[in-house]
Formats: sequence, C-alpha cells, structure tokens
Amino acid sequence: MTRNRLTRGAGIVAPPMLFSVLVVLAWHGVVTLFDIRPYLLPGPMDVLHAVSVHLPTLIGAAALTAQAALAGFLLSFFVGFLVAVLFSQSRLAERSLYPYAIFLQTVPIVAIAPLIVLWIGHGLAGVVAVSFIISLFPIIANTTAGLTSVDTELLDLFALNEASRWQVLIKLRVPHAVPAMLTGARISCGLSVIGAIVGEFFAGYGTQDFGLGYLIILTNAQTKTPYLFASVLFSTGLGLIFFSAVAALSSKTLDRWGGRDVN
Amino acid sequence: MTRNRLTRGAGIVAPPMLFSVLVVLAWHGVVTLFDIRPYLLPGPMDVLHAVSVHLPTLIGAAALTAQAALAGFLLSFFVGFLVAVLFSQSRLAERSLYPYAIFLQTVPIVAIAPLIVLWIGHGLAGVVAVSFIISLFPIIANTTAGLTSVDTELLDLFALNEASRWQVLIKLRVPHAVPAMLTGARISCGLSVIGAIVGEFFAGYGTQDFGLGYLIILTNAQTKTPYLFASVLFSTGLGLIFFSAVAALSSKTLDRWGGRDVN
Amino acid sequence: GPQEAVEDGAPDGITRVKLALNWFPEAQHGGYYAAQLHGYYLEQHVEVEILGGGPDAPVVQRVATGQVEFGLTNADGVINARAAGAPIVALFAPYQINPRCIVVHESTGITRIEQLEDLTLALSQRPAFSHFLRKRFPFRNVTVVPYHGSVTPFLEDERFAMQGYVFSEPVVARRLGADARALMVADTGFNPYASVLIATETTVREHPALVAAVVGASRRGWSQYLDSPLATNQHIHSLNPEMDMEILAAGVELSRDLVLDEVAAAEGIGHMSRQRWQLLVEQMLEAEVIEAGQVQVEQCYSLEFLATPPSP
Amino acid sequence: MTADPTSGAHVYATAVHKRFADGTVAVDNLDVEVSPGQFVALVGPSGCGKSTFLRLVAGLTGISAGTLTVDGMPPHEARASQRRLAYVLQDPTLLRWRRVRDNVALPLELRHMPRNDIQVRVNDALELVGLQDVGDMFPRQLSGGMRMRVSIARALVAEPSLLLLDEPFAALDEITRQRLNDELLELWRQRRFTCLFVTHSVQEATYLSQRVLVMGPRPTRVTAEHGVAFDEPRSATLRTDLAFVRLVAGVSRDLSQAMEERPAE
Amino acid sequence: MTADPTSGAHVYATAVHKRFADGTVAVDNLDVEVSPGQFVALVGPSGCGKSTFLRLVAGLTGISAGTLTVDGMPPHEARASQRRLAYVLQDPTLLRWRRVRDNVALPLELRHMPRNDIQVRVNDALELVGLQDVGDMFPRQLSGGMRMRVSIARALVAEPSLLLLDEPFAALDEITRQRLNDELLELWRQRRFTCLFVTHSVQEATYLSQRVLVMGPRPTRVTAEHGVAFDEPRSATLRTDLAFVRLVAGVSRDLSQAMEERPAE
Ligand SMILES: Nc1ncnc2c1ncn2[C@@H]1O[C@H](COP(=O)(O)OP(=O)(O)OP(=O)(O)O)[C@@H](O)[C@H]1O
Ligand SMILES: Nc1ncnc2c1ncn2[C@@H]1O[C@H](COP(=O)(O)OP(=O)(O)OP(=O)(O)O)[C@@H](O)[C@H]1O
Ligand SMILES: [Mg+2]
Ligand SMILES: [Mg+2]
Repeated sequence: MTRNRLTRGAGIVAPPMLFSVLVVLAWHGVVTLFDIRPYLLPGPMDVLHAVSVHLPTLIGAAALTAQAALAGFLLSFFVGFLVAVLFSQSRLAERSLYPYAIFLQTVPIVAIAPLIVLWIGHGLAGVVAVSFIISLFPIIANTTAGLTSVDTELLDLFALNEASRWQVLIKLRVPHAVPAMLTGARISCGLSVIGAIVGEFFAGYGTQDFGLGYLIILTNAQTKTPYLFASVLFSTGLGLIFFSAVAALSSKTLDRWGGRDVN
Repeated sequence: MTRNRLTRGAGIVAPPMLFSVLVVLAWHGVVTLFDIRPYLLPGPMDVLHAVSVHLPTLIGAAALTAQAALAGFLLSFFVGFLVAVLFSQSRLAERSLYPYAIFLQTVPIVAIAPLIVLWIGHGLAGVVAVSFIISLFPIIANTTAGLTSVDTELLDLFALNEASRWQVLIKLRVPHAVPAMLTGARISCGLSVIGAIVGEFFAGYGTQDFGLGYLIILTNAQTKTPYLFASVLFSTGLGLIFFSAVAALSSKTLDRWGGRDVN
Repeated sequence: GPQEAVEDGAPDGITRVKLALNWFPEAQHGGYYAAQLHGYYLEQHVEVEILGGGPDAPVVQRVATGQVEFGLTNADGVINARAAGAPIVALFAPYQINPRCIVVHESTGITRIEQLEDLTLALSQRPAFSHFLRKRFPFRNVTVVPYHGSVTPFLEDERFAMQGYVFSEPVVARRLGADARALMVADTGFNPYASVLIATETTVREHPALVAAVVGASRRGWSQYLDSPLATNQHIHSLNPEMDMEILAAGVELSRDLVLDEVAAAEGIGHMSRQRWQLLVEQMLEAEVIEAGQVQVEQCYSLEFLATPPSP
Repeated sequence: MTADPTSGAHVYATAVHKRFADGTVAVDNLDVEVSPGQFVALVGPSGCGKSTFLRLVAGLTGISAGTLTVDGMPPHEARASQRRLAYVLQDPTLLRWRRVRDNVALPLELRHMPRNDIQVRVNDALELVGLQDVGDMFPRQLSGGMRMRVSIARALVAEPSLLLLDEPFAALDEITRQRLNDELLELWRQRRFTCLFVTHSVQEATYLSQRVLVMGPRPTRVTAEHGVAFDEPRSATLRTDLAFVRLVAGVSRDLSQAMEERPAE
Repeated sequence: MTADPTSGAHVYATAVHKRFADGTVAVDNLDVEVSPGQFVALVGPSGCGKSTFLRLVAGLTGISAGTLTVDGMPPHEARASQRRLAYVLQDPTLLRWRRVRDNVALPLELRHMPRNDIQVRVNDALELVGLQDVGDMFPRQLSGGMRMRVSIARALVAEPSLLLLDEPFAALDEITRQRLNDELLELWRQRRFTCLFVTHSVQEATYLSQRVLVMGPRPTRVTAEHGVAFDEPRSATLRTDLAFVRLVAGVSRDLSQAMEERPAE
C-alpha cells in the first residue's frame, strides 16, 4: 500500500521532472549554440551559480515576499468571496459595483501608489495592499460565476422548503461554487506573488528588509542578469508552491464534489 | 415590444448610473470636506476638466492602447484555449507544462523586457506580447477546469459510441467548457488592458504615437494628478468596454447552455 | 571625413542608424535632437532615428545585441554593462555634472546630503548612486522607501526627501507650491557622466568613421542646443507633448551649468577623463555594485572620437 | 377558507392556463379541486402537462391565466405560510456533495430543527424506504432506484400538509414499489395530508387514491374522473378484487380515449 | 467465435465479480450467456446490480474478477470493433446545448455519416418514439418522459448489434409504453440484434423477451431463469393469454423469493 503509493508518487513526479531536465538542457543548448550573452539570457549554469552565491539573500527575500503574497492572497480570497456573495444576491449590486472591480483590475499601480502609501503606509501593509488589488478580480469573477450557475432544479428544491436567501446561499450556492472558487484561487495565487513583487517596487519594507521585488529591480538596473533570473526563478517557485497548495486542497475538496469511480 | 425593451434597458442602465452619480458625489464630498489636495486625489471636477482639456490626446492614446489590448486578449484567448486543450488531453502535459504557465504569470515584465524587445521588437508587437503574457493564465486555468469537469455519464455516452479523442473534445468537452471559458475571458479582458499599459511602459510605439501607458508615466512624473486620473479613467473605460462585450457575448451564448424559463 | 561615412553603402550614400534614448524625449536629450533637427547628422551622411525610451527601456541590451547602433545611458550603466560582460563603450558624455539630486524641503534646513536625518527618503534601488550614498553616509534615522516617479508624497510631508533629476522633480515640486531644495549628488563626489552616448566595441572597431560622424554631430548639436534651444524644445515637445515648454526651458537653463563646466570649456563638450572613470569604478566597488576585477577602466570609454573639437 | 395546520391543504384550480416562454401551452382551461386530506392520483400521456401542473400547485412557476389557490392563497404564499409542502420531483435532485443522510435531513435543517431530532427522523425515513444501510454514501454511489428513494425519504421527513409526488416509484421493482405504496397509504392514513400523485400505473393510481383524474394530451385538462371508494385500510388483496380490476380497466379505457382525442406528440 | 456483423452479438459471462472503489460488491459470481440475436430481460430488486451488469457488458467499467466477453473479446474491444453497441442509460443523459434533433443525431455524427442520411434517420427515430414535433427544442423544454424517449431514439438510430436498455420505458404512460414495446419488438424482428433489457415490469419482461433472468439482491447473481417461447410475432392479445399470465406470475414469485433470500437494502 505505502509502497504502491510511493511508486505512484514517483510516477507523477518523474515525468515533469524529466521534462524540466529537457527544458533546462534545451535552454543550455540554445544559449551555448547561439552564443547568447549572459546579460541578455543567462544559461542555466549562470543562473545556478547566481543562486548558489546569493542563496541566503534570495531565501530571505523570498520569505518576505511570500509573507506579503500570502496575506494578499488570503485577503483577496475573503474579500473577493464577500463581494461575489453580494453580486450573487443582487443583480443591482452586481451591475453597480462591477465597474469598480474592473477599475481595481485595470488601474496601473503606479497611478495609485501615492494613495496606497498615504492611506496604508509603506512597508508590509502597502505591499499586501498591492498584492490584494492585483489578485482580487479572478476570485470575484469565478466565485460569482459559481454562485449564480446553480441548477434551477436545486433552486426549486430550496424554494419548496421555503429556504431563506441566507440558507440558499450557505447550503446551496456556496457549496456549489466551491470548484469555481478553487479555479479562481488557482489564478489568484500566482497573481498575489506578482502583486507582492510589484508592491515591493512601490512600497518596500523599510530600510533594511527587502523582498524579491527589490532584488529584481536592483539586478535589472545593474544588468546582473543571472542574479535577476535567479530572483525570477524564486518568484516562480513561490507561485508554484502557492499553486500546488491550492491544487492539493482542490483535489482533496473536490473528491466530494465529483469523485469518480476509480475502476 | 421595442418600447418595452427600451424601458427594460433603461431599468438595467439607470440604477448603476444612479449609483455612479452617488459615488461621484461622495468623492466630491470627501475631497472638498477634507480639503484633499488635487495632486493627491483630484476631485471629480478636476478630472472632468482634465478630460475635457485633453480629450483628443486621451482618445488617441486610448485607441492605440485598445488596439494592443484587443490583440493581446485575442491572442491569449486562442493560445490559452490551445494550451488548455493540451492540458485536458494529457495529465502528463498538464503536470509538465503548468510550471511554465505559472512562470509566465509570475515573471515581472521588467525582468524579461529585454528578451521581449529582442525577440519581438519594440512598438505594437512588443506591447501586444506583454498584454498577451499578462492575460494568458486565466484563460488556461478556466478553460482547463471547464474541459476536465465533464460529467462521467456524458463521457460514458461518448465512449459507448466509440467517439475518438478528438470527437470527445470537439463535441463534448469544448461545448461543455464554454461557460468556464467565458468566465476566463471576463478576467483576461481587463488584464489585457493593464497588460498593454505595462507593455507601453517599456516598449512604446515609436516616435510620434503613444498610448495610455505613456500618459500615465508622464503625468505621474510631473504630478499632473487630475490628468493622471483622467488617463486611468480611460483605461478603466477600456476595461469596461471589453468586459461588456464579453458579457454580452456570454449572455447570448449561455442562453443555449442554461437558459431558464422566464416565468 | 564625411566621405567615409558612406561605407555601409546605402544606395543614396546615407547610413541609417538608430539611437535609443533612456527615457521619453526631454531636455537631457536636447543636443541629440538638435543635431538631428538641424541636419548635423545628415551633413555627415548619417540619418539617425531617435527612439524614445520609458521607465523600463532596456537600452544597454538593445545596443549590445545590435538592435540599435547607439544608445544613451549613464556612466554607471556603462560600468554595470561591462561588469555583466556586455561590450559597451562610452563615446561622448555631455553632462559633466550628473543632474541627480536629493530634493528636500527648505524648511528642514538641510543643505547637504550628509545632513539627511530624521526623515523618509524615497530612493530607487536602480541607480548606483543610491547604493553609494547609503554606504557612504550614516543617514541617522532615515527610512528609505522606494521611489516611483511622483512628487506627491513629498508635497504631503515636510520630513520627506526624494531622489530626482535637478531639472525635473524640484521644478515640478516648486510649481506645485513646495519649498523644494535640490542637493546635488555630484557634490558628494559621486558624479557619473550622464546621457552618455554608447555603442558596442564592434561598432567602434568596424565603423570608426560612422562613430566619429555621430559623435561629432552630436557634439555640435549640444553646443547648438545650449545656445538656442527653442526650436529643438519645440520639436521635443511635439514628440512628447506632456513635456511642456516651461520645463524644457528650465531644463536647458540648468543643463548649461552641468554640461559646460570648466573642463568642457577647455576640452569641448562631452569630454571624458580617465581619472573620473577610474574614480567611478572605485566608488562602485565601494558601494558593492560591482566586484573587483570585473571591469577594466580603459575599456569603458573611448576618447578617440573626442580628439578633434567640433567645427563651429 | 382558513387553514388547519393539522389537516391537509385545499387545492383549487379553475380555468388554469400555462404558457411557457417559448410559446408551448402545457395546460389549458384546467379545473381541479382537491379537498383537504384527499389523495388524488393523476394519470395522463407522457408530455401532457402533469409535472407542469404539480409545479404550478407548488408555486415553482406561475400560471398564465385562471385561478389557482392552495388554502385560498396563491401557491407561493401558501408555501410560505406555516402549512408545509413536500414535493418529490420527477428526478431525484440530490445535492451531490452531501451524503444520503444529509440529503434527507435538508428540509429539517432548513427549518432549524435540533440535530438530535433530525437524526431520529432521518433514520426513520431511511428505514421506511429501505436505505438504512447507505446513509453515509454519496448519491453517486447509489443506483437509480436508490436515489429516487432518497428523494422520497426527504419528502416524507418534512411531514407536509400537501404532498406532491411525480412518478415517485417508477424506478422501483414491483415488490419494493408495493411496499412503498402501502407505507405511503399508512402514512396518509395517520396524517391525512393532501396528496397529489402522478403515476403512469393506472393500477397504482387506483390502489392509492380516492379519486383518479385522467388528463388529456397537451395542452392538458382533466378529461375523465373516477371516484375510488374501497374500504380502508386497503391491502394487497384489493388488487385481485373484481371491482378493483374493473375500475382499473375503466380508467385505462378513459386514458386511451383521452390519448386518441388529439394525438400526443 | 467470429462475429457476423449482420447478426447480434454474443455475450458470455462466468464468475463475474464487481467491487467498487468504496468496497461495495455489486456483482458476485454471476454467470450469463446470451446467444447472438437473443432478447433477454433482466428483473431484480432496486439496487441489486442490474445497471452495473449492463455497464460491465458495455465495457464502461471493468470487472474485478471472472470472465466477461462480447463476441469473444473483452467488452471494450468488442465495442471498438465494427460491431455496434447502443445503450439506453437509466437517465436520459442528453447534451443540454444540443436540440433534440442533434442529440439523436449524435451517434451518427460520431460515425461521420453524411448529413442528409443522418437527417432521414433522425426523423424516422423521432417518429418512432412520437417526438417528431419537438425536434427543434432543447432538452430542458421537454417533460421527463419525452427526454427518455429522446434517449431511446438516439440508441435506435445507431442500428446496433448489441442493444442494452436500462428501464427505458419506466417514465412513460402505459399506452405509449405498449406502443414502444411493439416498435422495439418489430425492430428486433427485422434486425435481430442481441438485446439486454432491464425492467421492473415483469409483464413487460415476459412480453418482450425470449428469456427472463431474475437477479437476486446485492451482490447480485442470477437466481432464476424462465424461457419465454410464445409464437412470433407477438401482439397485444398475448397479454391476456393464460400461459402468459401464468408465466408472469411464475417470474413474479421467483422475484419475491429472490428478494427474501437476503433482504435488499
Ligand atoms: N420549460 C419549458 N419550456 C417549454 N416547454 C416546456 C417546459 N417544460 C415543459 N414543457 C412542455 O410542456 C409539456 C408538458 O410537460 P410536463 O413535464 O408537464 O409533462 P408530463 O405530463 O409531466 O410528462 P411526463 O409524463 O413525460 O413527465 C411538454 O410538451 C413539454 O415539452
Ligand atoms: N460508483 C459506485 N460506487 C459505489 N457503489 C456503487 C456505485 N455504483 C453503484 N454502486 C452500488 O452498487 C449496487 C448496484 O447498483 P446498480 O446501479 O447496479 O443497481 P440496479 O440494479 O441498477 O438498481 P436500480 O434498479 O435501482 O437501478 C448498489 O448498491 C449501489 O449502491
Ligand atoms: Mg412529468
Ligand atoms: Mg439501475
């Protein structure tokens, strides 16, 4: 049983690993073959070297960014959920408020950075705010879609039992929306990482601390491209970790929603 | 009939309009009451004034940005669809390639700007590329979810008829995924606008032409905040237009998918 | 001479090259636009297409990969590029004095960068000077926050200071009613040449006549621009309509002092010296922006094309 | 008419007309009155409008013309009053993320009944339909007939004063069906709710009800009616009673006639 | 055994065992052989494993132990060979975004039949089930019985050599049901496909089939078998034939016995 699970685990992990190895080899090949300069596109060895040299710095920065991104993601998940609930309860609210949600989605952070800093301040809070703004919309859109796409038959069932609006929401719409919410979370968790990085461009953490956003700006300005790519790799790593966590949660939860006969 | 439709149209449009008026009044009130400086948060009259003064410039810039955003959106829709199809066909491909999709989602554009410019060039193409990268992921995530959440009973039906993989895809998975794809499109259309603006930050269009991204950077640098907000307003306007177009398309299409008895 | 510039053999005898700016067109690019506008490049049988930049424009990479023949960056950018292995060479340096400054409120009474304390300082992590300053000065009780291009926070807070270009942020801030004072970074001794014309080693080696033509014409352009900038400013304004004539005019005023210092008066506009490159490399080493052995000072620049002063 | 919550609801329909958004007229000029506590069976050709009629009575969809009241109120108001409605829809309509037990508990949960009471009642209802062993399974683990029985159990826990059943036993084997027939009759005898029962089995209709209404093809109306006045309590022996067999034959004849009037689609 | 594509398929099962992922054993030690062209009816208590058996024969799920072949091949291979399979699932299983007509056309479309041929066949099939007028509607606009008839039409257009029907007529009124019984028999007489027919109506099972298999409660196996050897073609008068009535009574008795063996859930 455990053995079996282990081998199955290997079967799941091995092919993507293999594929990654191929990608890295191809990357190395291209960089070597076309003699691409490291300041433009560093080869995998260059990036690896940068990682090894700057590992403590990268880890520290990634930890700080992860913290902000996680907070931003959780905030966007909860707020987005509440907004979606509001939208699902009132077409009027939906029609009236959607434009403002789109405003948040389409506003360049640089334009509202002074306001964010003024109202929320520099440091972690500001970074979290940016991460939140950037990762909010997918939660709203997907959760709203999930909450409003309930089968009419099930709505009838609840109407027959004179369920209150609240009961329809809690016992029907929300459970029905769970898969859609998880899809929204999959999108938002990556956005929360890039949001935290962008937030660091504008808000920072203070004099001594810094996250991946700082490293990215710095290494980019100084044309330290291998180091830049190492930082980007860490940001993608964060995205992957977040994504995997959401995916693991999904597959656990969704068993209940659409589990299949494994035969 | 037509009359009726008109009044109904008014019934749909009026309340959000009214709400907008309230929001604008509240905004005006706050700015006046707390005597907020226009360079920090301009009042609605300031923004309106900026719009009226710079209208031709704003329209020209918005048109250019719209063009890039539309191209980026369409590209991400098609590419995202194809990637999702690939993911739905092979868990292996999904597991192997998802990390790269997340890479695209979490990479700060500033880090890969030189590569984009090198491979795709400055001008419209570069801007479109950034818009594409930023708006791709939601299409992939939602379409994949849609393609893979087909009822087992329907899959059985197709298996019974010895449908090929391709037929299952074209005649079952894709139609079933349409609502999810449209939700993805709702998210991506706004992202494509912000993507185009970010793209304009470093790729530009050439000597004479400029989009909203240029206006935003320049007005921000000179702290012409009312004008900056006017530009942001236009960017949100673009987002709204895109969103409304997708929403209109949705409600037309979705009639077929889950139309309801209107009684 | 001009004849040699035809070497690339375009049918009409004109060589077409591109020049990538590091920002949207503004006063710090004035000399190059003047050369273009007044036909100085064309006189040398070179047609220069000037490409505007933006906040994240990758100028060094574009030059290094040959997408454009020429570009503009600051001297520290050249050193960064060389440290990364990009064969970039500085050819011509109009700004002898770097226009970088720190903007403070006059009410703080601060008159020198060393005195910065008890305030919030918006400093981009991009340019080398910010690292140099932070290494060099104690900055007691100074909170360093990112800088993102707007003077709004400065206007809001008396104890707020920020980086800037002497002809941009202080001007904007004053126009909005603030008592802005610009403290020149160059006064601290960290003074990289600015708006430096760059090309690759290959271009310099294989097309010396072209390079000479462009440098010569640019030099003439700068001289012309500082003398009578109006036409050029109008041209810049037409390309970058959000850059108004007033700011451009102020920019020229301030630029005169930064471009035409004693050295330039003696040696001609755009002159560079080994000592200053050497000093800059040492300062960047001190700021830990580069590492020892990464950069050979001599390779950073070429004085070859500055030898002959421009014809009037 | 005032409602007595301990007895069944009163259903009254005159000249009821139902037209769907696409123009289909499902019910036309239908007149039906069901006294409180009556058990009425409806039979009629497939697609004639039986389910539509039940949906109208339940207030799930509105009538297009005519009058339809439950206890003197429009159906949705009656539903909202303290009078309880239960409806076994034609499809099981279970919540796929809830276990069988929790699906059955739903109406009681929605009524904020204490957990312990719910548990007792749910167990009773599951036992009634013969599903006491699968309470912890999910709907997808059940057979078609079992799912339908879950839906029946869910309706019965609600202790309604008006019970609507739309072909509840069609997916069951004859023996289970018989047993559930008797259980239903027994419940009805105890509680005297009003019951509208749609079935395609004329025999079942006759066995269970006090009146059998024969409905014509779409747009449907009542084309014949039979009173069923056998002794109570009824039991399986009734099925071989000659009077019963004759009545069944009579209803069947009316049904075929109704179908010939206008060809059903 | 080589397959003759013009005649029915051969189904052979010995010691078949089916255990679901959750541990439920639905089928245990089942032995069935169906000769090519035979019409076999299956009756058994709700939840015993009839649908599961059909799914095994269709190759939709795999057996856990034993042997099960169709034309000598594992079911999924048989399905993939040129032999055609059609299966009326217990639920209608329609594509909600396709009109009725296009739902029925699906199997032919999947086979790349020319459009014009499809149209003719679809019209015929819709007429057979009495739905010629609703071809342009969407499934949600149909009644439960109509949806099931669409599903039947979809199976019949496919001209299968093995036809599996899972309670296809349960949602239909008796007259429509009778008519479809006769249409099905007529089709079978013409084409001689092999047919496995699950029903809860013992009468229907006896009327239609050549053999009636009585299945026991879960885990199911065949507990009794009756040959049905009436003259062909059969017609409605058979239903009042004494021999027929006796046979029905015999099957019913076996069914009750089977249910008592172990209590069904
Ligand atoms: N939402 C709808 N829109 C349009 N037509 C509908 C709708 N629902 C039902 N109909 C039509 O109304 C008629 C009656 O449907 P109904 O479901 O009431 O039939 P029924 O008597 O219950 O049939 P069955 O015995 O097959 O369940 C049918 O012809 C059907 O096509
Ligand atoms: N996917 C599944 N997972 C677990 N158990 C299942 C699954 N599908 C069916 N079963 C169980 O297998 C048994 C047989 O189910 P099946 O659907 O074959 O019954 P059936 O004879 O068709 O009943 P009915 O007449 O009610 O349709 C049931 O007890 C059911 O709970
Ligand atoms: Mg019905
Ligand atoms: Mg079954």
